[in-house]
Amino acid sequence: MTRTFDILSKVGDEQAFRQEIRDWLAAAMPRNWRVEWQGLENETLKPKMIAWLEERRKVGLATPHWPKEWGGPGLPFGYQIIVYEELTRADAPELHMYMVSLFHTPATLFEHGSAAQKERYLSGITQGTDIWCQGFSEPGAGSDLAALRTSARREGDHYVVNGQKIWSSGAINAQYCLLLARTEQNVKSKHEGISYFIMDMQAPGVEVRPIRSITGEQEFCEIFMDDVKIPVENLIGEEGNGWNIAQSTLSAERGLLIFGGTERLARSFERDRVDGKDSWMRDPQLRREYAAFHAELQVIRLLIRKLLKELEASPDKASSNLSTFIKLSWGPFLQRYTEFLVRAEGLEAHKWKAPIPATAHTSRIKFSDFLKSFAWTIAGGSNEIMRNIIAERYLGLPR
Amino acid sequence: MTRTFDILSKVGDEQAFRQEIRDWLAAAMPRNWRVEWQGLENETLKPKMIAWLEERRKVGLATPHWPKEWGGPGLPFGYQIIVYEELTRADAPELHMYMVSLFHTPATLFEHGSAAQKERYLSGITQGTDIWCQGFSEPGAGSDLAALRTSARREGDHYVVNGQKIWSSGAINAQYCLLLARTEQNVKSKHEGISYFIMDMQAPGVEVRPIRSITGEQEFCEIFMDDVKIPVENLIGEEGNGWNIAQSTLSAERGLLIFGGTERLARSFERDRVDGKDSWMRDPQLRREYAAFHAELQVIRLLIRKLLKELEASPDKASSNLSTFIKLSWGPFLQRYTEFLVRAEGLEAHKWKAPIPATAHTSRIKFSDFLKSFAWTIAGGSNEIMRNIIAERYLGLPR
Amino acid sequence: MPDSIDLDLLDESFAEMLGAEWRRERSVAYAQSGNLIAEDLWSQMAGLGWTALTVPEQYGGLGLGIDAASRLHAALGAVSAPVPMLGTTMAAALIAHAGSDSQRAAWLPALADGSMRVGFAQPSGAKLNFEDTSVNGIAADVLDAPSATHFVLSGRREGKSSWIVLAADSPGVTVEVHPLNDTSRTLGSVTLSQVALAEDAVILSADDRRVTDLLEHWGCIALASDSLGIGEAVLDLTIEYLKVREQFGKVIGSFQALKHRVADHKTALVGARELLSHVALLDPGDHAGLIDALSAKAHITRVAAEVARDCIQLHGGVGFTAEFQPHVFLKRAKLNEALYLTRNEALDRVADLLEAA
Amino acid sequence: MPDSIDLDLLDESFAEMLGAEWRRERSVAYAQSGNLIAEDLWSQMAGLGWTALTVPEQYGGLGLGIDAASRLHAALGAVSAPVPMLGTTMAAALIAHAGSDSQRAAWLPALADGSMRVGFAQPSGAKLNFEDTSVNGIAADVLDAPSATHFVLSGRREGKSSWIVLAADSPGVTVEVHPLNDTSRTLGSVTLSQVALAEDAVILSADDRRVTDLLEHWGCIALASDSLGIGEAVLDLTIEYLKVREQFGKVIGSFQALKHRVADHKTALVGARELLSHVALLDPGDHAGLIDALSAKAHITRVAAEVARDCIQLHGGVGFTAEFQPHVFLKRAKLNEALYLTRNEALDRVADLLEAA
Repeated sequence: MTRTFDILSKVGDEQAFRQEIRDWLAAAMPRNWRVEWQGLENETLKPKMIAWLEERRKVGLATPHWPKEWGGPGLPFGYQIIVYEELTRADAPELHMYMVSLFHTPATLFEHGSAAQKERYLSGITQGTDIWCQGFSEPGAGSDLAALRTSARREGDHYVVNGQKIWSSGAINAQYCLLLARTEQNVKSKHEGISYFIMDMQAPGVEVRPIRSITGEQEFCEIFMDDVKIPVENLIGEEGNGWNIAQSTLSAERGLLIFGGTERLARSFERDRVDGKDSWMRDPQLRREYAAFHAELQVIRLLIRKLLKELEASPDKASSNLSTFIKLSWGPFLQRYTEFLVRAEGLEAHKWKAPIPATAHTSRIKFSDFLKSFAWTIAGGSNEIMRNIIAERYLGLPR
Repeated sequence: MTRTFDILSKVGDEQAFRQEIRDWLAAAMPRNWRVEWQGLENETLKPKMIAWLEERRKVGLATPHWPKEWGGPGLPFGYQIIVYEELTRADAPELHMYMVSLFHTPATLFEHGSAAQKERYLSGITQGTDIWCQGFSEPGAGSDLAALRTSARREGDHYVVNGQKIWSSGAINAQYCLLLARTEQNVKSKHEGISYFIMDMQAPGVEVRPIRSITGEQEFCEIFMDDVKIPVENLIGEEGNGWNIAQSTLSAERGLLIFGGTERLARSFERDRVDGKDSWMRDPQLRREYAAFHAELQVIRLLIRKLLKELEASPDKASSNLSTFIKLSWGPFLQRYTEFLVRAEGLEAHKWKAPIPATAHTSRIKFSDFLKSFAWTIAGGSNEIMRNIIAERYLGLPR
Repeated sequence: MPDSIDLDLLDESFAEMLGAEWRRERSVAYAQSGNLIAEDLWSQMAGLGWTALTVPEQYGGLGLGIDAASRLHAALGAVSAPVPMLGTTMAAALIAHAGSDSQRAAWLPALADGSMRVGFAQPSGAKLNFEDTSVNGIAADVLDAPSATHFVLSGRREGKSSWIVLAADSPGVTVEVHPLNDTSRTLGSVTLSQVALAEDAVILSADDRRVTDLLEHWGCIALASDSLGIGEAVLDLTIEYLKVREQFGKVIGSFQALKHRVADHKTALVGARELLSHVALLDPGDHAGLIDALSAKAHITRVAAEVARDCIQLHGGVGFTAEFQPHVFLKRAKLNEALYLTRNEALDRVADLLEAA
Repeated sequence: MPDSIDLDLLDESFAEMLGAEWRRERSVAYAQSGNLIAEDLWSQMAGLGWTALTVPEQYGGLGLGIDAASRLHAALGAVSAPVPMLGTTMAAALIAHAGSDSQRAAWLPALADGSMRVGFAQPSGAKLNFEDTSVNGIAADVLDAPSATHFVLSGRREGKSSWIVLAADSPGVTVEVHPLNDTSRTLGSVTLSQVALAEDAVILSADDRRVTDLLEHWGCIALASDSLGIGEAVLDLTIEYLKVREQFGKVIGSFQALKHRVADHKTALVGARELLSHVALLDPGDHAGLIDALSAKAHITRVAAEVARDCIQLHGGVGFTAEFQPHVFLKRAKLNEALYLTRNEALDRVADLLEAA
C-alpha cells in the first residue's frame, strides 16, 4: 500500500499501462463499495465520492478523457479506452456526482469560455473537488428548452437573476451551475436573447430543493433564484449567444457520457448471463431474447467508438448527427434490456432493495436499473425530441 | 342429392337448424374448391362464384345477415352466428366478389335510398347476381377521401360525370358502382358539395383497368369516367349530402365485414396448430408466440360480437366507435399473426404458390396471407386514420 | 338478489368511494409511507360490504361471482389501493368451494366482515407436506403476508393438492417481510416451525384438480382485472395531462406521434376490457374458460404494464418523479405480470391446454 | 493493391452501374417476368470484375476480403438485383480457403469471370454421403440452383464435413425449380441419382470446423449486407415519397407520427451499418467474430424486414400495388431472414457461443 503508482508514464507500452492501472485499482479502489455505499445519498455519499476522486487525481485519472489543454492527462485515444476498460473491469465506482464537472463544463468552457474562466474553473475540477450542475430546463420549458423564462437583468457589473430551474442533477451538492437565462425579452425567435452564465450556488438568493425520483433517489433538484447576483465576468461568450453555446454542452451529453455507461453495461451483460445460467438462461425463449440484445449492445458501443474517434480528430466538435443516433439507440435499448431482466428474474426483481449509487445503470438491482432507464429516454432530449431532430434536420422531412 | 333443404324453417330449433345447414353444405358446397379455384381470376372465377351464390340463394342464405326489410332471411342474431359458424366449419368459399353487394350497398340504401332504389337494387342482390363495386377513393384522395375531384354536372335529367377512381375491389366484374362525386365546386368545407350516386358500369364512358397487387392478384381496379351519364333518379339522398351517406357505407366495412374473416381465422388458427405440431409447435418460443395470439383473436371476436348485438338492436346504426377499435385491432393483429406463420414455417413459406381466392385471409398460403393483411391495415381507413379518429374524436385530443 | 345485481351500478359505487377516499395525492403520498396496508381504507371497504362480495349469503356475504369480484379488483387497481383484497377473493373461493361446513362457518363470516385478512400463497410455489400432525417448511413470497391475520398455504396430503388455513399468530409461525417496489402491496416469506396442524385446518377436496383450476381461474381474473384498472386509469390521467401540458406553444396532446401511441393504448384497453368481461362469465370448470382466463392474465397484465411504461414517457420529466402518479401504476402493473404465473408460464399453460383441446 | 483499396470508392462504382442499369422500373417489371436470372446484369457485373472480387489474385481475381464482398452485397440488395452472387461469394471462400491447388485452378478463374454460377447448399440442410464413388440424395432448397452452372453441396466424408462441386449438367443431376415470392431469386431442390463422384470434386479440409465457421461467417455477412442494402434503399425511396405525396393539403412527410417511425428506422439502419462494417473486418476464426457475424445476420435481416414492412404501410395504397417497389424489397428482406439460418437458429448459436466464451 505504500507503493506509488505512475500510470501516465507507461503511455507507449499498453501492457505496462494496463498492468499499472490494475495494480493501482487493487490498492486504491474503495473496498466493498457496492455494499458500503448502498442506500447512501448526498451528504453521506459525498465524502466517499471525494475520497475516490482524490485517489484518481493522485494518478492523473480524475479526468482521463481530458486533453492536455484542459488540464487533463492528454491520453491518446487507445489509452483512454484502456482506462475505461480497466475501471469497468474492476467495477470502480462511477463519479456520477461529477458528471457535469467532467463532461458538460469542459465541453462548454473550452470552446466558449474566456482564458480566465478556463484557468479558474477547469483547474477547480482537475485540481479541486468542484461539483457543477446544469441549470437549463424549467418547469414550463422541458423539451422546449428555448422557451425558458429565467431572466438575467444587467445592473452595472453584475446580472440579477430570477427564475426557476428543474432537473438539475446533483444541484444540492454543487458549487457552480451552468446557467441559461434570458437577457433579452423582446426577441423575434425564442432562441435569441438567451445568455450563458456560471452561477455560484452559494450566492444569496439561490435555493435548492431535491426532487425524489421514481427510484426513490434524490438525484435531481429544483433551483430557485431570487435576485441572485452574477458578476459580468461570469458570462460565457457573448450576451445573447447562450443558445448556441448550450449546443456544445448538450453534445457532450449525447455521446461521451454514454461511453462509460455502455462499457459498464457490456460488463454487466456478461455477468447477467452467468447469474442466470441455472435459471432463465435455461429457458429457450429468454435465452434468445438475451442473445438478441448482444447485437444491439454492440451497435451502441461501435457508434460511440466512432464518435470518440471523431472527437479525437477534432475534440471541440462532436458530430451531432452521430450523437443523436446514439442517444436514440441507447435509451430505448437500455429500457428494453433492463425490462427484460426484470421479467427474467421474476418475483425476485420486485422485492425492494436500496439503490446503489455510482453504478450508472448497472446496480444489478434489476427494477431500479429499469426505472433509471427513463432518465435516458426522457432527460437530455427525450426520445421524441431525438426523433423530431432526425426526421426534420437529418432526413429533411418538413415540419 | 335430390333432397331439398329447408334451413330457414328450422329457426326455433338450433340443433335442427345447424344439422340442416350441415346436410345442405355436404350436398351443395363446391367439391375440392380450394384446389380447383387456386390461381383463378375474374372471368374464370366468376361463374364458379355465381354458381355458389345460387346454391346459397336456394336455401335463403345468399344474404344470411340481412333483415327481412332488406329482403334477407331476417334470422335472429343467434342463428346468424350459427350460419357463419357452419359456413366456417365447412370451409365454404367466401363470396368475396359480393362484398360490396352484401355489405356496403344495403348499409347505404337501407338508410338513405329511395323506395324505388331499394326495391330495384336490393332485389338485384337477393334475387339476382348483381355485383357491386365502390367508387370512393381517388389517386389524389386516398386517406383524405373528401378531397375527391371526380365531378358530376347536372344536365337536365342526368348528371355528367368525369374523373378517376382507384382501389375499387372487383370493379372489373361489377354491374353497379357506389359513386361519390363532387356536384358543387365552390364549397367552404371539402366535405360539402359531394353527392352519392349509383353508376351503371356498362354506361358509355366507363373504363376499368385492374391493378395488380403485391400478391399478384387483380382484385383492385381503377375506374376512368369520361362524360358518363347518370340519370337523376340514381342520386342517393340529397344532392350535396354524399359525405354523410358515405359514413353509413364505411361503417359496414369496419365491423360486419370483419366478422366472417375472424371466424375463418379462428378456425384456421386451430389448423395452424395441428399443422405445426411436429415442427414449430415444438419450439418453446414459437409455441408461446402462438399461444399469445389466442387472447388477441378472442378480443377481436368478442368486439365484433358486441358490435353485431348493437346492430341487431338497431340495425341501421352501428356504433362507429366500436367499429374503429375493431378495425385497428384486426388489421395489425392479422398482419402480425400471418407474419408469425411465415417465420414459423421457415423457407417453405417463401416458395411461391398461386393464391386461392374466396379464402379471405386464410388461404393458408402463409406468405400470400401475410401480404394480403396490408389490405386491412391500409384500405378502408388506414391504421393511421383510425388512430387519428380515436385520439381526436373519441379521446378529445386536439388537432 | 345476487343474480339480478347490476354490475355497472356496483362499478359506480366502487369508483365513487375510492375516488373520494383514495385520491391521487394519497396514492402518491402512501407510496412513500412505508405502511403495510391502508388500514382505514380496508375498514371502509369492509364497512361497505366489499370484502363480503363473493362470500356465500348464508355466511354473511353477498354471494356474487367472479364477475363482480372482477369489477372490484379493477376498481382497486384503478387507484392502486393498498389493500389485501386478492387474499380475500382467493380464500373465499377456496373455502366456499372446497371447505367443509365447519370450515365455511369458521372462516367465511370473518372474510366477509374484513376481520380476516389472508396472505394467499403463490400457486406456483413449493408445496408443503400436510401428512403429519405438525408442519414445517417455508412458503416463500406470499402476497400480503406482512399485513395478514391468516395464511392460506398449499401443500399435499394423501397424494392430493390441499390447503391449510393458519392464523398468523400461531405458535411457530414467523414472517420475513419483503418490501416491494410496488409499495401498494407487500410480500412475505412464511416460515413454519413445528406448527401444530389442527385437523380442521386442512382443506381437502375430493376433486382437487377442479379446485386447483378454480383457483387458477379466479386468480388470473383478479390479477387481470387489477391490471385493467391500472391501464385504464393511468391512460386516462395521462390523456388529461396531455391536454394541459404545453411545449413549443401547443398542448402536447396535439402532437400526432403522441396521439397515435395513445390511440393504440386505448384500443388495446378496449379489447382487454371486453376479454375480461367475457372471461369473468365463463365456468372455471370449462376447459375453454380456463384457456381464456390464462390468456387474459398473460395478455392484460402485459398490456397494462406496457401502457403504464409509456405513460411515464408521455409525461416526460415529471413522469420520472415520485410526486406524479404513473410510477405507482407502473410498479403495480409490473408486479401483476409476475404474480401467480409469469407471462411465459401462463402461455405455456395456454399452449398445453390448446393442444389438449 | 487489395490492401489499399478504398471501399467507399468501390461502393460508388457499384451504385453508379446499378443505378444506371437496374432502375426502379426494371426491378418492378422484372418481378413479373418469370425469369430465373437477369442475364445481362450478370454479364455486366462479370465484365466489371465484380464476380472476381474475392477470388485470389493468382486465379484472376481481385483478392479482396469479406469487407469488400459486404459492400457488393449491400449494393445488390439496394436494387434487389436478380443475380446469383451469393453462390459466387460462398464458393470462392470455400475453394480459396479449403480447395487443393488443382481445385483452385479448376474453378476459381471461372468464378472470377462469371462463367461459373453456383447454387450453394443451405448450410443447415441435410448432409450427403460422400464416402462412395457415386452419390445419391437430395439437396433441398438450394439458393439460385435453377440458374446455376454448378452446385456446391455439403456432406460428410471420413467423418468430416466436406463439400462437392458439381456441374449442373452432370449425368444423374436433376433440379426441381421452386419459384419464390422474392422473384429476384430462385430456389431449387437438387436430386442426385448415381452421380459419379470424381475424386477431384470433393473438398476436404484438415480443419473442417474452421471451414464451417468461415462459411457461416461469410454467409451471415453476405446476407446481412444484402438486407442492409434493402433497408436503406426502401427507406430512402419511402422518404422521397413522403416528401411529395400530399393528403389533407400537406405532404404526408410532415405528419409527426410518420416522421417518428421513419426516425426509428433510420436509427436502426445507422446502427446496422456500423455493426456490419465492424463485423466484416473481424477474423472468422475468432470466436468473438463469429458471435458478431451471427448476431449481425439475426439483427440486420430483422431490422430490414421490419423497415420494408412499414415502408409498404407508409406508402399507403400504392404500397399494396405491384407497380411500386416496396414489395420487391419486402419479399427479398423476408427471404433473407429465412436463408441459411433463421433468426431463432442464429440466436441459439449466439447464446451457445456466448456461454462457451
